[in-house]
Amino acid sequence: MRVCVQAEPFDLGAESNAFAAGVAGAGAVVTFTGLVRDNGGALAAMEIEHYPGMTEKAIAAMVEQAMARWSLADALVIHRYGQLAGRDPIMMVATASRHRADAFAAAEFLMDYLKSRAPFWKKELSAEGAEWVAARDEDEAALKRW
Amino acid sequence: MRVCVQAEPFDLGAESNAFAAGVAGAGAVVTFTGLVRDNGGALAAMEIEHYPGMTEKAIAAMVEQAMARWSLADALVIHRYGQLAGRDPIMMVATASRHRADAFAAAEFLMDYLKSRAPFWKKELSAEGAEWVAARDEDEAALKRW
Amino acid sequence: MMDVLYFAWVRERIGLPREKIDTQAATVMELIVELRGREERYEMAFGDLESLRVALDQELADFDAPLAGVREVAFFPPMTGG
Amino acid sequence: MMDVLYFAWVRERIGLPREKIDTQAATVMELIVELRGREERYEMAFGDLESLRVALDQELADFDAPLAGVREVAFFPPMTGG
Repeated sequence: MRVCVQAEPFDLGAESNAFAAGVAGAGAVVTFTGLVRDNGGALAAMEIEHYPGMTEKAIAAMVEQAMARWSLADALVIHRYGQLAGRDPIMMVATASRHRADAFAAAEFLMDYLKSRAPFWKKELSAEGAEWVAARDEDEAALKRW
Repeated sequence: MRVCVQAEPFDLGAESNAFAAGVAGAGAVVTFTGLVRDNGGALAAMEIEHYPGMTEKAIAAMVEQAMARWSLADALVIHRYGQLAGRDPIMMVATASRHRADAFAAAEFLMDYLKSRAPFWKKELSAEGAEWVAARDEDEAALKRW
Repeated sequence: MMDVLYFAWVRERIGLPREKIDTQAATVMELIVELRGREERYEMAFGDLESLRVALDQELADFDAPLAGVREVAFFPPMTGG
Repeated sequence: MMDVLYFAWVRERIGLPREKIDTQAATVMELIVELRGREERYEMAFGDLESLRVALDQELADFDAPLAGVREVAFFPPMTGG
Protein backbone atom coordinates (compact mmCIF):
# COMPACT_ATOMS: atom_id res chain seq x y z
CA MET A 1 0.00 0.00 0.00
CA ARG A 2 1.07 3.57 -0.63
CA VAL A 3 -0.37 6.83 0.74
CA CYS A 4 0.87 10.15 -0.69
CA VAL A 5 -0.29 13.52 0.63
CA GLN A 6 1.42 16.03 -1.60
CA ALA A 7 1.36 19.57 -2.97
CA GLU A 8 2.81 18.44 -6.32
CA PRO A 9 0.61 17.50 -9.28
CA PHE A 10 0.51 13.82 -10.22
CA ASP A 11 -0.03 12.06 -13.52
CA LEU A 12 -3.14 9.85 -13.43
CA GLY A 13 -1.95 7.74 -16.37
CA ALA A 14 1.57 7.17 -15.06
CA GLU A 15 0.27 6.31 -11.58
CA SER A 16 -2.34 3.92 -13.03
CA ASN A 17 0.26 2.11 -15.14
CA ALA A 18 2.75 1.86 -12.27
CA PHE A 19 0.05 0.53 -9.93
CA ALA A 20 -1.21 -2.06 -12.44
CA ALA A 21 2.35 -3.22 -13.17
CA GLY A 22 2.91 -3.96 -9.49
CA VAL A 23 -0.02 -6.30 -8.83
CA ALA A 24 1.07 -9.54 -10.49
CA GLY A 25 -1.55 -11.84 -8.96
CA ALA A 26 -4.52 -9.55 -9.46
CA GLY A 27 -6.81 -9.54 -12.48
CA ALA A 28 -8.86 -6.47 -11.51
CA VAL A 29 -7.75 -2.87 -11.02
CA VAL A 30 -10.16 -0.05 -10.12
CA THR A 31 -9.20 3.62 -10.03
CA PHE A 32 -11.14 6.65 -8.93
CA THR A 33 -9.92 10.14 -9.79
CA GLY A 34 -11.35 13.39 -8.49
CA LEU A 35 -10.85 16.38 -10.80
CA VAL A 36 -11.27 20.12 -10.26
CA ARG A 37 -14.56 20.76 -12.05
CA ASP A 38 -14.63 23.20 -14.92
CA ASN A 39 -17.92 24.98 -14.11
CA GLY A 40 -19.35 25.92 -17.47
CA GLY A 41 -16.11 27.25 -18.86
CA ALA A 42 -15.48 29.61 -15.92
CA LEU A 43 -11.82 29.37 -15.08
CA ALA A 44 -12.01 27.43 -11.82
CA ALA A 45 -9.17 26.83 -9.44
CA MET A 46 -9.02 25.28 -6.03
CA GLU A 47 -7.15 25.63 -2.78
CA ILE A 48 -7.03 22.67 -0.44
CA GLU A 49 -6.12 22.98 3.22
CA HIS A 50 -5.28 19.95 5.30
CA TYR A 51 -4.13 18.96 8.77
CA PRO A 52 -0.51 17.81 8.42
CA GLY A 53 0.13 14.79 10.59
CA MET A 54 -3.50 13.83 11.08
CA THR A 55 -4.14 13.53 7.32
CA GLU A 56 -1.52 10.85 6.69
CA LYS A 57 -2.53 8.89 9.80
CA ALA A 58 -6.24 9.05 9.00
CA ILE A 59 -5.75 7.88 5.40
CA ALA A 60 -3.35 5.09 6.39
CA ALA A 61 -5.95 3.84 8.90
CA MET A 62 -8.65 3.82 6.18
CA VAL A 63 -6.42 1.89 3.78
CA GLU A 64 -5.53 -0.65 6.48
CA GLN A 65 -9.21 -1.09 7.23
CA ALA A 66 -9.92 -1.69 3.53
CA MET A 67 -7.05 -4.22 3.25
CA ALA A 68 -8.41 -6.10 6.28
CA ARG A 69 -11.99 -6.10 5.03
CA TRP A 70 -11.53 -7.06 1.38
CA SER A 71 -9.16 -9.40 -0.41
CA LEU A 72 -6.85 -6.83 -2.00
CA ALA A 73 -3.50 -7.30 -3.71
CA ASP A 74 -2.68 -3.62 -3.21
CA ALA A 75 -4.16 -0.17 -2.61
CA LEU A 76 -2.99 3.37 -3.34
CA VAL A 77 -4.20 6.82 -2.25
CA ILE A 78 -2.77 10.08 -3.59
CA HIS A 79 -4.27 13.37 -2.38
CA ARG A 80 -3.06 16.85 -3.18
CA TYR A 81 -3.25 20.00 -1.09
CA GLY A 82 -2.40 23.65 -1.78
CA GLN A 83 -3.12 25.45 -5.05
CA LEU A 84 -4.73 23.45 -7.86
CA ALA A 85 -5.54 24.66 -11.35
CA GLY A 86 -8.78 23.94 -13.23
CA ARG A 87 -9.01 20.33 -14.53
CA ASP A 88 -6.13 19.18 -12.29
CA PRO A 89 -6.56 15.78 -10.68
CA ILE A 90 -7.21 16.45 -6.97
CA MET A 91 -6.76 12.89 -5.77
CA MET A 92 -6.88 9.28 -6.80
CA VAL A 93 -7.57 5.90 -5.26
CA ALA A 94 -6.49 2.62 -6.84
CA THR A 95 -7.32 -0.90 -5.67
CA ALA A 96 -6.39 -4.31 -7.08
CA SER A 97 -7.90 -7.72 -6.41
CA ARG A 98 -8.32 -11.17 -7.92
CA HIS A 99 -12.00 -10.66 -8.69
CA ARG A 100 -13.61 -7.31 -9.43
CA ALA A 101 -16.10 -7.13 -6.54
CA ASP A 102 -13.36 -6.57 -3.92
CA ALA A 103 -11.58 -3.85 -5.88
CA PHE A 104 -14.86 -1.99 -6.56
CA ALA A 105 -16.11 -2.22 -2.97
CA ALA A 106 -12.77 -1.16 -1.47
CA ALA A 107 -12.45 1.82 -3.84
CA GLU A 108 -15.96 3.03 -2.95
CA PHE A 109 -15.30 2.51 0.76
CA LEU A 110 -12.05 4.51 0.57
CA MET A 111 -13.76 7.31 -1.36
CA ASP A 112 -16.63 7.53 1.14
CA TYR A 113 -14.18 7.79 4.04
CA LEU A 114 -11.82 10.20 2.27
CA LYS A 115 -14.75 12.51 1.50
CA SER A 116 -15.95 12.89 5.07
CA ARG A 117 -13.27 11.62 7.43
CA ALA A 118 -9.91 12.76 6.04
CA PRO A 119 -9.03 16.30 7.23
CA PHE A 120 -9.11 18.18 3.91
CA TRP A 121 -11.06 21.36 3.21
CA LYS A 122 -11.63 22.60 -0.32
CA LYS A 123 -12.00 26.23 -1.31
CA GLU A 124 -13.23 27.02 -4.81
CA LEU A 125 -11.75 30.08 -6.47
CA SER A 126 -13.74 31.63 -9.30
CA ALA A 127 -14.36 35.03 -10.89
CA GLU A 128 -16.94 35.69 -8.13
CA GLY A 129 -14.42 35.10 -5.36
CA ALA A 130 -13.39 32.31 -3.01
CA GLU A 131 -15.81 29.97 -1.26
CA TRP A 132 -15.37 26.98 1.04
CA VAL A 133 -17.00 23.91 -0.43
CA ALA A 134 -19.89 22.78 1.78
CA ALA A 135 -20.04 19.17 2.93
CA ARG A 136 -22.86 17.25 1.22
CA ASP A 137 -25.44 15.36 3.27
CA GLU A 138 -25.20 12.52 0.73
CA ASP A 139 -21.51 12.11 1.55
CA GLU A 140 -22.18 11.75 5.27
CA ALA A 141 -25.07 9.37 4.55
CA ALA A 142 -22.87 7.24 2.27
CA LEU A 143 -20.78 6.15 5.28
CA LYS A 144 -23.74 4.31 6.77
CA ARG A 145 -23.53 1.50 4.24
CA TRP A 146 -20.17 0.20 5.49
CA MET B 1 -18.94 7.52 -25.75
CA ARG B 2 -16.36 5.29 -27.40
CA VAL B 3 -16.34 1.51 -27.89
CA CYS B 4 -13.18 -0.18 -29.20
CA VAL B 5 -12.98 -3.91 -29.93
CA GLN B 6 -9.42 -4.46 -31.03
CA ALA B 7 -6.59 -6.97 -31.37
CA GLU B 8 -3.94 -4.34 -30.60
CA PRO B 9 -2.66 -3.73 -27.07
CA PHE B 10 -3.70 -0.48 -25.41
CA ASP B 11 -2.02 1.71 -22.82
CA LEU B 12 -4.09 1.99 -19.64
CA GLY B 13 -2.36 5.19 -18.55
CA ALA B 14 -2.63 6.97 -21.90
CA GLU B 15 -6.29 5.98 -22.26
CA SER B 16 -7.06 7.13 -18.69
CA ASN B 17 -5.42 10.50 -19.24
CA ALA B 18 -7.14 11.05 -22.59
CA PHE B 19 -10.51 10.12 -21.12
CA ALA B 20 -10.11 12.39 -18.07
CA ALA B 21 -8.97 15.29 -20.28
CA GLY B 22 -12.19 15.05 -22.31
CA VAL B 23 -14.75 15.34 -19.51
CA ALA B 24 -14.65 19.03 -18.62
CA GLY B 25 -17.82 19.18 -16.51
CA ALA B 26 -17.20 16.01 -14.53
CA GLY B 27 -15.44 15.79 -11.20
CA ALA B 28 -15.36 12.00 -10.91
CA VAL B 29 -13.67 9.44 -13.16
CA VAL B 30 -13.77 5.69 -12.46
CA THR B 31 -11.76 3.13 -14.42
CA PHE B 32 -11.79 -0.64 -14.30
CA THR B 33 -9.02 -2.64 -15.95
CA GLY B 34 -8.93 -6.40 -16.39
CA LEU B 35 -5.45 -7.91 -16.60
CA VAL B 36 -4.21 -11.34 -17.68
CA ARG B 37 -3.43 -12.92 -14.32
CA ASP B 38 0.06 -14.09 -13.60
CA ASN B 39 -0.72 -17.39 -11.85
CA GLY B 40 2.06 -17.82 -9.33
CA GLY B 41 4.83 -16.91 -11.70
CA ALA B 42 3.77 -19.46 -14.37
CA LEU B 43 4.08 -17.75 -17.72
CA ALA B 44 0.40 -17.26 -18.56
CA ALA B 45 -1.00 -16.09 -21.85
CA MET B 46 -4.50 -15.77 -23.15
CA GLU B 47 -6.42 -16.14 -26.37
CA ILE B 48 -9.74 -14.36 -26.70
CA GLU B 49 -12.30 -15.29 -29.31
CA HIS B 50 -15.22 -13.00 -30.10
CA TYR B 51 -18.20 -12.70 -32.43
CA PRO B 52 -17.35 -9.89 -34.88
CA GLY B 53 -20.40 -7.75 -35.52
CA MET B 54 -22.38 -8.86 -32.49
CA THR B 55 -19.64 -7.80 -30.06
CA GLU B 56 -19.62 -4.15 -31.08
CA LYS B 57 -23.42 -3.96 -31.16
CA ALA B 58 -23.83 -5.66 -27.78
CA ILE B 59 -21.30 -3.38 -26.07
CA ALA B 60 -22.73 -0.21 -27.66
CA ALA B 61 -26.19 -1.21 -26.37
CA MET B 62 -24.79 -1.68 -22.84
CA VAL B 63 -23.08 1.70 -22.90
CA GLU B 64 -26.24 3.39 -24.16
CA GLN B 65 -28.21 1.75 -21.38
CA ALA B 66 -25.67 3.02 -18.82
CA MET B 67 -25.79 6.56 -20.26
CA ALA B 68 -29.60 6.53 -20.04
CA ARG B 69 -29.69 5.18 -16.51
CA TRP B 70 -27.00 7.30 -14.82
CA SER B 71 -25.95 10.90 -15.17
CA LEU B 72 -22.69 10.39 -17.08
CA ALA B 73 -20.50 12.92 -18.84
CA ASP B 74 -18.88 10.14 -20.87
CA ALA B 75 -18.14 6.42 -21.02
CA LEU B 76 -15.47 4.31 -22.70
CA VAL B 77 -15.06 0.57 -23.29
CA ILE B 78 -11.95 -1.01 -24.81
CA HIS B 79 -11.81 -4.81 -25.16
CA ARG B 80 -9.08 -6.83 -26.83
CA TYR B 81 -9.33 -10.14 -28.65
CA GLY B 82 -6.75 -12.51 -30.13
CA GLN B 83 -3.42 -13.34 -28.50
CA LEU B 84 -2.58 -11.64 -25.21
CA ALA B 85 0.62 -11.97 -23.22
CA GLY B 86 0.82 -12.40 -19.43
CA ARG B 87 0.09 -9.15 -17.53
CA ASP B 88 -1.43 -7.48 -20.61
CA PRO B 89 -4.54 -5.38 -20.00
CA ILE B 90 -7.46 -7.36 -21.47
CA MET B 91 -10.01 -4.60 -21.33
CA MET B 92 -10.95 -1.38 -19.62
CA VAL B 93 -14.07 0.59 -18.79
CA ALA B 94 -14.03 4.29 -17.89
CA THR B 95 -16.96 6.42 -16.71
CA ALA B 96 -17.18 10.10 -15.75
CA SER B 97 -19.85 11.95 -13.81
CA ARG B 98 -20.43 15.04 -11.69
CA HIS B 99 -20.67 13.06 -8.44
CA ARG B 100 -18.93 9.77 -7.79
CA ALA B 101 -21.97 7.54 -7.21
CA ASP B 102 -23.00 7.62 -10.89
CA ALA B 103 -19.53 6.84 -12.22
CA PHE B 104 -19.08 3.92 -9.78
CA ALA B 105 -22.51 2.40 -10.43
CA ALA B 106 -22.20 2.71 -14.23
CA ALA B 107 -18.72 1.14 -14.23
CA GLU B 108 -19.93 -1.83 -12.17
CA PHE B 109 -23.02 -2.21 -14.36
CA LEU B 110 -20.91 -2.21 -17.52
CA MET B 111 -18.49 -4.75 -16.04
CA ASP B 112 -21.31 -7.09 -14.98
CA TYR B 113 -22.81 -6.99 -18.47
CA LEU B 114 -19.47 -7.28 -20.28
CA LYS B 115 -18.61 -10.37 -18.21
CA SER B 116 -21.73 -12.35 -19.08
CA ARG B 117 -23.45 -10.71 -22.05
CA ALA B 118 -20.73 -9.61 -24.46
CA PRO B 119 -19.72 -12.42 -26.84
CA PHE B 120 -16.12 -13.02 -25.75
CA TRP B 121 -14.59 -16.35 -24.78
CA LYS B 122 -11.28 -16.57 -22.96
CA LYS B 123 -8.80 -19.43 -23.28
CA GLU B 124 -5.94 -19.62 -20.82
CA LEU B 125 -2.64 -20.90 -22.17
CA SER B 126 -0.17 -22.28 -19.63
CA ALA B 127 2.59 -24.87 -19.40
CA GLU B 128 -0.13 -27.52 -18.83
CA GLY B 129 -1.95 -26.65 -22.04
CA ALA B 130 -4.90 -24.58 -23.18
CA GLU B 131 -8.19 -24.37 -21.34
CA TRP B 132 -11.41 -22.40 -21.91
CA VAL B 133 -12.19 -20.21 -18.92
CA ALA B 134 -15.44 -21.36 -17.28
CA ALA B 135 -18.19 -18.83 -16.62
CA ARG B 136 -18.56 -18.09 -12.89
CA ASP B 137 -21.94 -18.42 -11.19
CA GLU B 138 -21.17 -15.19 -9.29
CA ASP B 139 -20.91 -13.33 -12.59
CA GLU B 140 -24.34 -14.49 -13.74
CA ALA B 141 -25.78 -13.71 -10.31
CA ALA B 142 -24.28 -10.21 -10.34
CA LEU B 143 -26.63 -9.22 -13.19
CA LYS B 144 -29.66 -9.60 -10.92
CA ARG B 145 -28.87 -6.43 -9.00
CA TRP B 146 -29.50 -4.10 -11.95
CA MET C 1 -30.69 -21.58 -46.04
CA MET C 2 -29.27 -20.20 -42.86
CA ASP C 3 -25.76 -19.31 -41.67
CA VAL C 4 -24.93 -21.25 -38.53
CA LEU C 5 -21.90 -20.05 -36.53
CA TYR C 6 -20.01 -21.80 -33.75
CA PHE C 7 -17.68 -20.24 -31.19
CA ALA C 8 -15.16 -21.38 -28.56
CA TRP C 9 -15.47 -25.06 -27.56
CA VAL C 10 -18.67 -25.47 -29.57
CA ARG C 11 -16.60 -24.56 -32.65
CA GLU C 12 -13.77 -26.90 -31.58
CA ARG C 13 -16.08 -29.87 -31.00
CA ILE C 14 -17.92 -29.44 -34.30
CA GLY C 15 -14.65 -28.73 -36.10
CA LEU C 16 -15.70 -25.71 -38.10
CA PRO C 17 -16.51 -22.04 -37.42
CA ARG C 18 -19.59 -21.76 -39.67
CA GLU C 19 -21.67 -23.62 -42.19
CA LYS C 20 -24.79 -23.10 -44.29
CA ILE C 21 -27.71 -25.28 -43.26
CA ASP C 22 -30.90 -25.98 -45.15
CA THR C 23 -33.48 -26.68 -42.47
CA GLN C 24 -37.22 -26.75 -41.86
CA ALA C 25 -36.75 -26.36 -38.10
CA ALA C 26 -39.31 -23.91 -36.69
CA THR C 27 -37.44 -23.12 -33.45
CA VAL C 28 -33.89 -23.11 -32.11
CA MET C 29 -34.66 -26.29 -30.16
CA GLU C 30 -35.84 -28.10 -33.31
CA LEU C 31 -32.61 -27.07 -35.05
CA ILE C 32 -30.55 -28.40 -32.12
CA VAL C 33 -32.37 -31.73 -32.21
CA GLU C 34 -31.81 -31.94 -35.98
CA LEU C 35 -28.08 -31.18 -35.64
CA ARG C 36 -27.65 -33.66 -32.78
CA GLY C 37 -28.97 -36.38 -35.04
CA ARG C 38 -26.35 -35.70 -37.69
CA GLU C 39 -23.03 -36.91 -36.28
CA GLU C 40 -21.36 -37.58 -32.95
CA ARG C 41 -19.42 -34.29 -33.01
CA TYR C 42 -22.74 -32.37 -33.00
CA GLU C 43 -24.04 -34.58 -30.19
CA MET C 44 -20.87 -33.67 -28.24
CA ALA C 45 -21.29 -29.96 -28.89
CA PHE C 46 -25.01 -29.82 -28.07
CA GLY C 47 -25.18 -32.49 -25.37
CA ASP C 48 -25.40 -30.13 -22.40
CA LEU C 49 -27.93 -27.38 -23.04
CA GLU C 50 -27.16 -25.81 -19.64
CA SER C 51 -23.84 -24.64 -21.00
CA LEU C 52 -25.06 -23.61 -24.44
CA ARG C 53 -26.15 -20.14 -25.52
CA VAL C 54 -27.72 -19.00 -28.80
CA ALA C 55 -27.94 -15.73 -30.71
CA LEU C 56 -30.33 -15.07 -33.60
CA ASP C 57 -29.15 -12.39 -36.02
CA GLN C 58 -26.63 -11.30 -33.37
CA GLU C 59 -29.14 -10.94 -30.50
CA LEU C 60 -29.21 -13.36 -27.56
CA ALA C 61 -32.29 -15.61 -27.71
CA ASP C 62 -33.96 -18.54 -25.94
CA PHE C 63 -34.09 -22.11 -27.22
CA ASP C 64 -37.80 -21.85 -27.92
CA ALA C 65 -37.39 -18.76 -30.13
CA PRO C 66 -38.80 -19.13 -33.69
CA LEU C 67 -36.40 -19.27 -36.64
CA ALA C 68 -38.75 -17.69 -39.21
CA GLY C 69 -36.92 -14.89 -41.01
CA VAL C 70 -33.65 -15.52 -39.20
CA ARG C 71 -30.53 -15.42 -41.38
CA GLU C 72 -27.78 -16.08 -38.83
CA VAL C 73 -27.82 -18.46 -35.87
CA ALA C 74 -24.83 -18.66 -33.52
CA PHE C 75 -24.15 -21.29 -30.85
CA PHE C 76 -21.58 -20.77 -28.12
CA PRO C 77 -20.76 -21.42 -24.44
CA PRO C 78 -21.58 -18.91 -21.68
CA MET C 79 -19.63 -15.73 -22.37
CA THR C 80 -16.49 -14.90 -20.41
CA GLY C 81 -15.60 -11.32 -21.32
CA GLY C 82 -14.36 -8.52 -19.13
CA MET D 1 -1.17 24.32 28.31
CA MET D 2 -2.66 22.92 25.18
CA ASP D 3 -2.12 23.53 21.47
CA VAL D 4 -5.37 24.57 19.85
CA LEU D 5 -5.49 24.44 16.03
CA TYR D 6 -8.05 25.95 13.66
CA PHE D 7 -8.67 25.01 10.02
CA ALA D 8 -10.59 26.35 7.02
CA TRP D 9 -13.29 28.93 7.91
CA VAL D 10 -12.83 28.32 11.63
CA ARG D 11 -9.24 29.53 11.16
CA GLU D 12 -10.38 32.48 9.04
CA ARG D 13 -13.01 33.62 11.55
CA ILE D 14 -10.68 33.39 14.52
CA GLY D 15 -7.87 34.92 12.50
CA LEU D 16 -5.07 32.55 13.43
CA PRO D 17 -4.08 28.96 12.66
CA ARG D 18 -3.06 27.93 16.17
CA GLU D 19 -2.54 29.20 19.68
CA LYS D 20 -1.52 27.93 23.10
CA ILE D 21 -4.32 27.98 25.63
CA ASP D 22 -4.12 27.57 29.39
CA THR D 23 -7.43 26.08 30.42
CA GLN D 24 -9.10 24.15 33.22
CA ALA D 25 -11.84 22.89 30.85
CA ALA D 26 -12.58 19.21 31.53
CA THR D 27 -14.27 18.48 28.19
CA VAL D 28 -14.27 19.79 24.62
CA MET D 29 -17.66 21.43 25.27
CA GLU D 30 -16.31 23.28 28.31
CA LEU D 31 -13.42 24.55 26.20
CA ILE D 32 -15.81 25.75 23.49
CA VAL D 33 -17.93 27.63 26.05
CA GLU D 34 -14.78 29.22 27.49
CA LEU D 35 -13.54 30.31 24.03
CA ARG D 36 -16.97 31.65 23.02
CA GLY D 37 -16.84 33.96 26.04
CA ARG D 38 -13.55 35.48 24.97
CA GLU D 39 -14.27 37.64 21.91
CA GLU D 40 -16.80 37.99 19.13
CA ARG D 41 -14.56 36.23 16.57
CA TYR D 42 -14.65 33.05 18.72
CA GLU D 43 -18.41 33.37 19.08
CA MET D 44 -18.59 33.58 15.27
CA ALA D 45 -16.41 30.51 14.80
CA PHE D 46 -18.12 28.36 17.41
CA GLY D 47 -21.70 29.63 17.03
CA ASP D 48 -23.03 26.69 15.05
CA LEU D 49 -21.95 23.39 16.61
CA GLU D 50 -23.73 21.44 13.85
CA SER D 51 -21.03 22.50 11.44
CA LEU D 52 -18.09 22.13 13.82
CA ARG D 53 -15.84 19.09 14.19
CA VAL D 54 -13.10 18.40 16.72
CA ALA D 55 -10.00 16.21 16.83
CA LEU D 56 -8.06 15.38 20.01
CA ASP D 57 -4.41 14.51 19.40
CA GLN D 58 -5.28 14.01 15.73
CA GLU D 59 -8.20 11.64 16.26
CA LEU D 60 -11.82 12.68 15.63
CA ALA D 61 -13.73 13.08 18.90
CA ASP D 62 -17.13 14.11 20.30
CA PHE D 63 -17.84 17.38 22.10
CA ASP D 64 -18.29 15.58 25.41
CA ALA D 65 -14.85 13.93 25.21
CA PRO D 66 -12.56 14.61 28.23
CA LEU D 67 -9.47 16.79 27.72
CA ALA D 68 -7.33 15.14 30.41
CA GLY D 69 -3.92 14.26 28.95
CA VAL D 70 -4.70 15.82 25.58
CA ARG D 71 -1.91 17.94 24.06
CA GLU D 72 -3.48 19.03 20.76
CA VAL D 73 -7.07 20.08 20.10
CA ALA D 74 -8.18 20.97 16.56
CA PHE D 75 -11.43 22.64 15.49
CA PHE D 76 -12.62 22.63 11.89
CA PRO D 77 -15.70 22.42 9.63
CA PRO D 78 -16.99 19.12 8.19
CA MET D 79 -14.28 17.67 5.97
CA THR D 80 -14.51 17.92 2.20
CA GLY D 81 -11.75 15.72 0.85
CA GLY D 82 -11.78 13.35 -2.09
